[in-house]
Amino acid sequence: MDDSHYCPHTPEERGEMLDLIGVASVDDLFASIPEELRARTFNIPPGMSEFEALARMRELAAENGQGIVPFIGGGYFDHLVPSVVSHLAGRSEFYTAYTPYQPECSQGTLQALFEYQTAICRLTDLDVSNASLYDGATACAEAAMMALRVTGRRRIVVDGCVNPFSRQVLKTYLGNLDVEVLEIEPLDGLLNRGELETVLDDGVAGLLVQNPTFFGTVDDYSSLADLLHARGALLISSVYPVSLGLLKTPGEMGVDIAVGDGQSLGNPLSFGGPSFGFMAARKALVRNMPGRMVGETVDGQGRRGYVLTLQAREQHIKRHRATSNICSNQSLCALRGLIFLSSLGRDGLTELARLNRDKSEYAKARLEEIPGVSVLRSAPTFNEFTVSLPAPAGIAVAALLGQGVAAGVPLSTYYRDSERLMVVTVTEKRSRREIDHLARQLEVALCG
Amino acid sequence: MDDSHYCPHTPEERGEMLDLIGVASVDDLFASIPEELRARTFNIPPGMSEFEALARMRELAAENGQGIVPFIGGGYFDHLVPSVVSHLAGRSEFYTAYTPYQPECSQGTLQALFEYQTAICRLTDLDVSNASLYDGATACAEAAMMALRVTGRRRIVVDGCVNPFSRQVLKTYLGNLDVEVLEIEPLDGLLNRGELETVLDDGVAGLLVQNPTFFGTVDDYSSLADLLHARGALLISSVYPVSLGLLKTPGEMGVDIAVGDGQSLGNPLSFGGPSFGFMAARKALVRNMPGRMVGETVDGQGRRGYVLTLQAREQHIKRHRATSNICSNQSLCALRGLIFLSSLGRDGLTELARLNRDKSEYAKARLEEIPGVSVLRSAPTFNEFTVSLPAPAGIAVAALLGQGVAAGVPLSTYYRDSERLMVVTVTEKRSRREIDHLARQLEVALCG
Amino acid sequence: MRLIYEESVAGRRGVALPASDVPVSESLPEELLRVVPAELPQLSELDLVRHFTNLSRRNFSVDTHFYPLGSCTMKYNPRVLEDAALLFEAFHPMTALLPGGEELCQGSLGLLYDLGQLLADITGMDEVCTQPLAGAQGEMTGIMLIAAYHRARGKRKRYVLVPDSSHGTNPASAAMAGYEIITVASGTQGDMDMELFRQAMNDQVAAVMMTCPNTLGLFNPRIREICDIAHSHDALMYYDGANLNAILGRVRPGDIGFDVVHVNLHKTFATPHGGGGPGAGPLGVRQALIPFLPLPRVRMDEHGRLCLETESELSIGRCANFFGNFGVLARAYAYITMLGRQGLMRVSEAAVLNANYIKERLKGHYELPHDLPCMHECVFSASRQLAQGVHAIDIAKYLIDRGFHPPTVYFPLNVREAIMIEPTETESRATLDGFIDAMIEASGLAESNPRVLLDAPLTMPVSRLDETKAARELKVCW
Amino acid sequence: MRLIYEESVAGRRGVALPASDVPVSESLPEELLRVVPAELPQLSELDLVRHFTNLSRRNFSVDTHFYPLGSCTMKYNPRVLEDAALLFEAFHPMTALLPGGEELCQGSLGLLYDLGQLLADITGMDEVCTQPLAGAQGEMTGIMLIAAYHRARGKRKRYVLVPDSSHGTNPASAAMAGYEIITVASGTQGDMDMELFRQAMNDQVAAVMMTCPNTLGLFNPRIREICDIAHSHDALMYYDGANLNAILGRVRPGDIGFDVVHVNLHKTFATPHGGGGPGAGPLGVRQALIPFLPLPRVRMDEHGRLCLETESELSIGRCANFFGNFGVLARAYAYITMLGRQGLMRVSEAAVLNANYIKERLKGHYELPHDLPCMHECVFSASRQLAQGVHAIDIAKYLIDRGFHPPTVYFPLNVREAIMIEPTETESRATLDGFIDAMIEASGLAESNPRVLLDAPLTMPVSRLDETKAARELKVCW
Repeated sequence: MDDSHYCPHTPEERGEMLDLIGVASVDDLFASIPEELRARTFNIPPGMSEFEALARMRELAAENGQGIVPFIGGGYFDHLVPSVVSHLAGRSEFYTAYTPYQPECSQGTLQALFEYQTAICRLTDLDVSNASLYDGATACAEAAMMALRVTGRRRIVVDGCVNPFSRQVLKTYLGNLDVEVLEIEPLDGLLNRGELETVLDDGVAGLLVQNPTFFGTVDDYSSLADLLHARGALLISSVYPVSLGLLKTPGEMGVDIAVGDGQSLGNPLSFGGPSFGFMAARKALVRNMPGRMVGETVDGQGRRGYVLTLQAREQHIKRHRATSNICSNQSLCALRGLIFLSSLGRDGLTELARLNRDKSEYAKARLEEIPGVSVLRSAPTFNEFTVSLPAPAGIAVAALLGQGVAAGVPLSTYYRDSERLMVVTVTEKRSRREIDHLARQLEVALCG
Repeated sequence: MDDSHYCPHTPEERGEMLDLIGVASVDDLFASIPEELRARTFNIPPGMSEFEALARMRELAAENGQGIVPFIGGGYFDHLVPSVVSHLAGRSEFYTAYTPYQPECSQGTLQALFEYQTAICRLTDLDVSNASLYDGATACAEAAMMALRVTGRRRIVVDGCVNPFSRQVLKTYLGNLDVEVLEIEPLDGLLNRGELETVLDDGVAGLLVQNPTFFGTVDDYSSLADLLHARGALLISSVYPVSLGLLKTPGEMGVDIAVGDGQSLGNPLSFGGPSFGFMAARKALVRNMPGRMVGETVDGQGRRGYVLTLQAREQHIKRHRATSNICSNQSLCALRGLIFLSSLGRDGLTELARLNRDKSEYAKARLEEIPGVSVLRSAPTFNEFTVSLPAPAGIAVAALLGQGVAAGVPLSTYYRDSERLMVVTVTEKRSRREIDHLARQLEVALCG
Repeated sequence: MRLIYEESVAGRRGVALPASDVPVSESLPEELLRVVPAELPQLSELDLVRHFTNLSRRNFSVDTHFYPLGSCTMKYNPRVLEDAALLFEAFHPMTALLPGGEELCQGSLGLLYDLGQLLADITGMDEVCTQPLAGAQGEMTGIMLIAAYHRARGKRKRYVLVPDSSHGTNPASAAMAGYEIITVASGTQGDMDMELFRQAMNDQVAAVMMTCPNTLGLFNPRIREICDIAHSHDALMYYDGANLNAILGRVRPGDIGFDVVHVNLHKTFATPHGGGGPGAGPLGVRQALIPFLPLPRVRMDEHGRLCLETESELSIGRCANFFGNFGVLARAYAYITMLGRQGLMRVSEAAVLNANYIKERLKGHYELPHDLPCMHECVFSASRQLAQGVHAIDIAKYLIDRGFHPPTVYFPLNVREAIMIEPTETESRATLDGFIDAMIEASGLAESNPRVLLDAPLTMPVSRLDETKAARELKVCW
Repeated sequence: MRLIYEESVAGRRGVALPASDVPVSESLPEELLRVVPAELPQLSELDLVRHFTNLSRRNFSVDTHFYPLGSCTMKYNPRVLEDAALLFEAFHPMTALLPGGEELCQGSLGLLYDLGQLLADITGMDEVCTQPLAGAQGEMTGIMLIAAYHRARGKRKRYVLVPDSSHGTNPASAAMAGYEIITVASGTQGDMDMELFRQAMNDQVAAVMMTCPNTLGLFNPRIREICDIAHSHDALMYYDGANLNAILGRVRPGDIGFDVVHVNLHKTFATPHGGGGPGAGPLGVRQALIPFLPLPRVRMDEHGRLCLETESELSIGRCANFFGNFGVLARAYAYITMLGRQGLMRVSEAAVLNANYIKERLKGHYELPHDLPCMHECVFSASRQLAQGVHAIDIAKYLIDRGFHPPTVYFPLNVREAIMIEPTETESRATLDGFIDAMIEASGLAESNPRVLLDAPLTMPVSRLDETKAARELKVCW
């Protein structure tokens, strides 16, 4: 086998190039590196052909459990992905391009991102969107930092119903800044509004909520917007984009900044990434947004075109005074999101959301038929709901996992006094047969 | 679910278009079809979404035996396909274009086919190639008909060592023409040259041989070329293109027309198709070739470009006097062949051929270690060889098939007095471990 | 663009092969070896990728441009069909022919069987053979079946009759099956002239090959009469399925009186054309012809298991290596499964609607030889434009500059300066309107500024190419 | 090209969803529902495919054009990496966090663990965390680890020190971790001026962020001295891995004295850039920093099984949802596996060879601020051309017309009119020569006919765009 993988030069070419440079060997090109700074060891195993590497990857993939039926979410959702998404996003010209810093030869990426931004604005009913962030969790953190910047205050309030991973990331992001993060413990799987009122004061920069919540409950935060705006604070909502096929939008609720994870929009589960984070906001906040943004303009002949704009916010211009350190975002995943949304279209997204809810409601009813099982009914739900079991949820989940069913996410890891609770997720991909099977298996596990 | 799959019109658009046409309904557009000619029944089941259709296809695929290790050929070979092949041939612009009848907007396909023709000429050491035929078997038949046309004679001689499927197709193709097909029974897995001399006379248009033969034997037909040419007949050789990384070429042997199946060049097994047939010939025969052909030319500004040429041979111009009825060929598969050959390059193809032979020789040695098993050694072989077993080959093959190994192709279906013979194929994809496993399993099946 | 051979550098390596895990074998005898290696291109994987990616960008295609190529049915090829076909890529066809092998191929054989059943229902035939590798091979196989049928009944007929508007493959396929061709001129509506047809028919005619709707996109209401006349001479009726897109679910060739039908999966059933193939041309036949079908034939046994019939006394033999272009068949199967009954009917409705829309909107600008409701395509003539020295080809080339693949020109042969437009059902109205506008502008330019048409195309990597030079100074290998 | 919203037609449907197999549920309360559906584009699948296919054709990319973008390492992305990543698409990350779930994720966790080991060996670090989602996040996470480290030792330092030639992400990331930035001006060779560096260092400096080779493509032979000085102030050394492509197998940041390193997989390890992401920025650290790494952390237990550490007192927490951009990590893993030790060393050799070749051939035509052997990239200045009123950007735009993606211009900031060229190891000599010729012609045109440069590009769908208008009349949503 040949070990020159992807390095094209023949020995003759290499020789001629070295002659032109005026050195005797490739090693001479590294002469500026003092001997004592050279690598002490370098123990990477020998290489192999693409066929052997692919075989090794296949072996690794086969070490995972195969065909597990997921009734779990946790921020990632097992949704259908139309074939067109991968085929189109996989076009070489999208795939192997860099950030569109040279707009004339990057109109493909730029127009697509402009269309993406528009789709996010329409989905959330907000005015402006950036061209994507890393993921939903970091988008929450960026939104919190944005609220701190906009208000010049030093306190962020976070609803405990927000996805615990998002809350952890937010705390990590803010951990070294001179700011306070205040969490409100959930009440019946909902924001404890009483508790909120006691902590709201003029030091609060913003409140982060989530809809639907980590418990699956659906809420209307419209009244909170007024409450916060009256105090000069911002309302930030993390949303599950598929749910916006049905649910009241951040814009309708008066939310200032909406964020979320775009995995559910045409990105595969892929063991947790890549996906993308989105962020939309009211127009007034646009100059405080992090991340890239594409704007429309014209060329010298008046032809419409697209460019990266407001770059003065960004790190490559503003350095440590930038709105964020973010450089690479998740363009390709955002493109997948755009293609996904465009392939379903207006009515398709509504239909998708309905399917999710219908399946979930069916599962709710089936699970409630099991003796000792009850569903948390403090609020309506979308495609996730919280179930109370007559035994520790962790044990039941572990038992079903052995049968190839991921029955739900036990809450005890994330909330105290929740040993018997778990959150069940039911997307449009789960068939009636699979739901019935879940109910049967769970009944067996619980009742023997 | 919506049943308008891929038909874009909204009801409003349909209405407006009908108005413009001046009819009241779509049914009116079919008014010219008399009632009594309408379909009596139409029982296709209801449609479904792409997701459901794909699920059904997955179920079907799962009904096949999975992971069977193939030591079989029969004209199709389990070779490695570099990732680039599918990625590049899958480019929409290649995939969804038609035959390049409008050359200015089809230079992609045309140049690729010109490059393909060149690759086939270089592979076979012949002067001209067409842009592909259906498959290797029909290419044999087309070559035979070409020999009949060129010589104006009415007899074709076929070596019995040629793939039986190719021989059957040839006989079917020539079955309704006023010509004779004469088969020569193999001798020790080789052309019976003595027999050949007795049938050769001035009525013979051509002789079809194959290299390596269906038995795996490798021969040099150089002397036959002289023999045939002396009688005004053509020598046609069917070749396995991967073997041309090592073996003496049709051109070197003095062959007039070389044909073969291109599946082994970057086309998946795909249960038998699509692949492509190739055909190369001496320059003098070019105007008698069937199928499309791409030629180089210039535009008005002297820029180089490519067009379909010698179309006067073809059915859409010449109708029943055409060199063949072929219209669609297998362009995309030929493109895969070109990409495959280009990705390996000159030295890569040689290396690939060596790997095949090395693996096959190793397998030969291993199988011969089994008591009662012997290998046909009348001639050297490339990557297939004939094995004689101490029991009926069909029974042994069926037994191993149950273990997930396709051990070889029993010859009794295709040749008389060959109950205990089978042909074993060993490509570069078969690992030493798989070969050892084959030997072990075969020994168990034979010796208990 | 440079040829890949011009980019080659001696000694450069592309894709690496796996290391060998077996000993190096003894060399073959010198006389069996090739003297020098084949001079295949030597380039890096990146240069290879760039070459073919950039090459692809020099093509028009359905995915990039409207492609209203008459008689070719360039409809959208759903992407999901590619994913579906991929599922079957790893299966070796020879497995099915081993002892006990059919059991391991129930999925693949099942697909072939089911597809045959679906196509039989669509065409109104008793059995469909999926082996033919393209439409033309389907035709040839069909005519061979007809010959075998007559032969089995002790007859050796001489002729096959085709209308002058037929696809060139019809007479060519019949000739390959050993028949002489009788061409019947068209009547006023582009169909065979009934009088001439009657005169041409005789007991030596083995088959009449037709397509319906015909090549002008018109449905011949007297088609049954033609069938009856043919049958009265013991000739069989052959249906060229190229135009099946017009009549899905509304007309079945079998119901009309046809005996043999081939179907172009890469036309009607949305499998991609691939720059000229692979296609697939399944063949439907009436009961009486089943014994002659090529082998191997997929059958269902009494237990519902699929098996292969590999021997049959009456079979014409074999027309391809294995079971046809399976990958193409799998795509068509997935397509039919998705669309279902309603979806297929919708296809023809929309295809016919689109063709009539174009016909109506353009008929003020171009000569329309037959102003009748058309089916899935319509045929204009550039005869009016010819007065300004503008030919159909000039209009075609101008359309390229406007971002449209040209329609078929100079076919059918029975229309002077023919422009044959088949929009298919998958095009939206905005696309049709854009094309119509460009056609109208072309017609205007023929009056006002014909030079623009004669010089077109100017926006492509090459302008009009010298086809005479290509044929005279033949260079088909670099 | 029209926007997809301009192609939308009310009521048109794209991809169909499966039929429901469950009852329709009761509607949600009115106040929880959105009033009108989101006005997403409504178009047919064909129009969708055509839109995005044609959009893609308006991009330059590695697969179509040479893309010598300095500091971005636009090397060839082997196609096989896509096939490799596909194998893991179906696995739900939450599975690993369920009770008993780790057992079902041994393949995915194993890949993460192995990749960490490989990267640790490449960088000379003790452990590598694969969670950071991009280089900049790796940086931020790294600085947070440094802060946690100091804090655990009872120190709260104030500053992070960066050279003025650093990537903008360096100071921005440090600022997000709560530090104030001290920028040190460059000396004659583009590295920090040693005198200024010594003056700037003090015990309140938490970390020094550097890249080596530096942004001018030069390797600083005094780098260890810098490390020693920093360590003497109890500051940690941070290595920005953006330029790792230059030194694979030859220099390991850990061996030199760096404490924290991030790696850009989408640069050095060939994962595609995707028009600006996703990337991945794994972070390597020395032993002392391991306790502070983000969670969940993949560990191997005593039985060789992979498990997740989800709780740790000292951890800085979590910097992403799950385990990082797994799909990107999988591609990089396959790449490293394929290349192996020799292959990786060859990468740097060829990358450095190519950069020096370009440097030598162009230095007669463009000002070369630092005429020293460079590493994987070289930085010119258009200062000579400026005399004719031609700026670096004009040369960049001219290259577009010549079919080359422009190099990076105006970075690094310490070179006036900078033109930063990084050819990478995957380009063949013919491509380099073509680019060099175009650069030389640009320099000639600057003398003879600067208009051509100032008006470029002319071959693209748009010419130079009004960026001021874009920012002033902000329109980021249609």
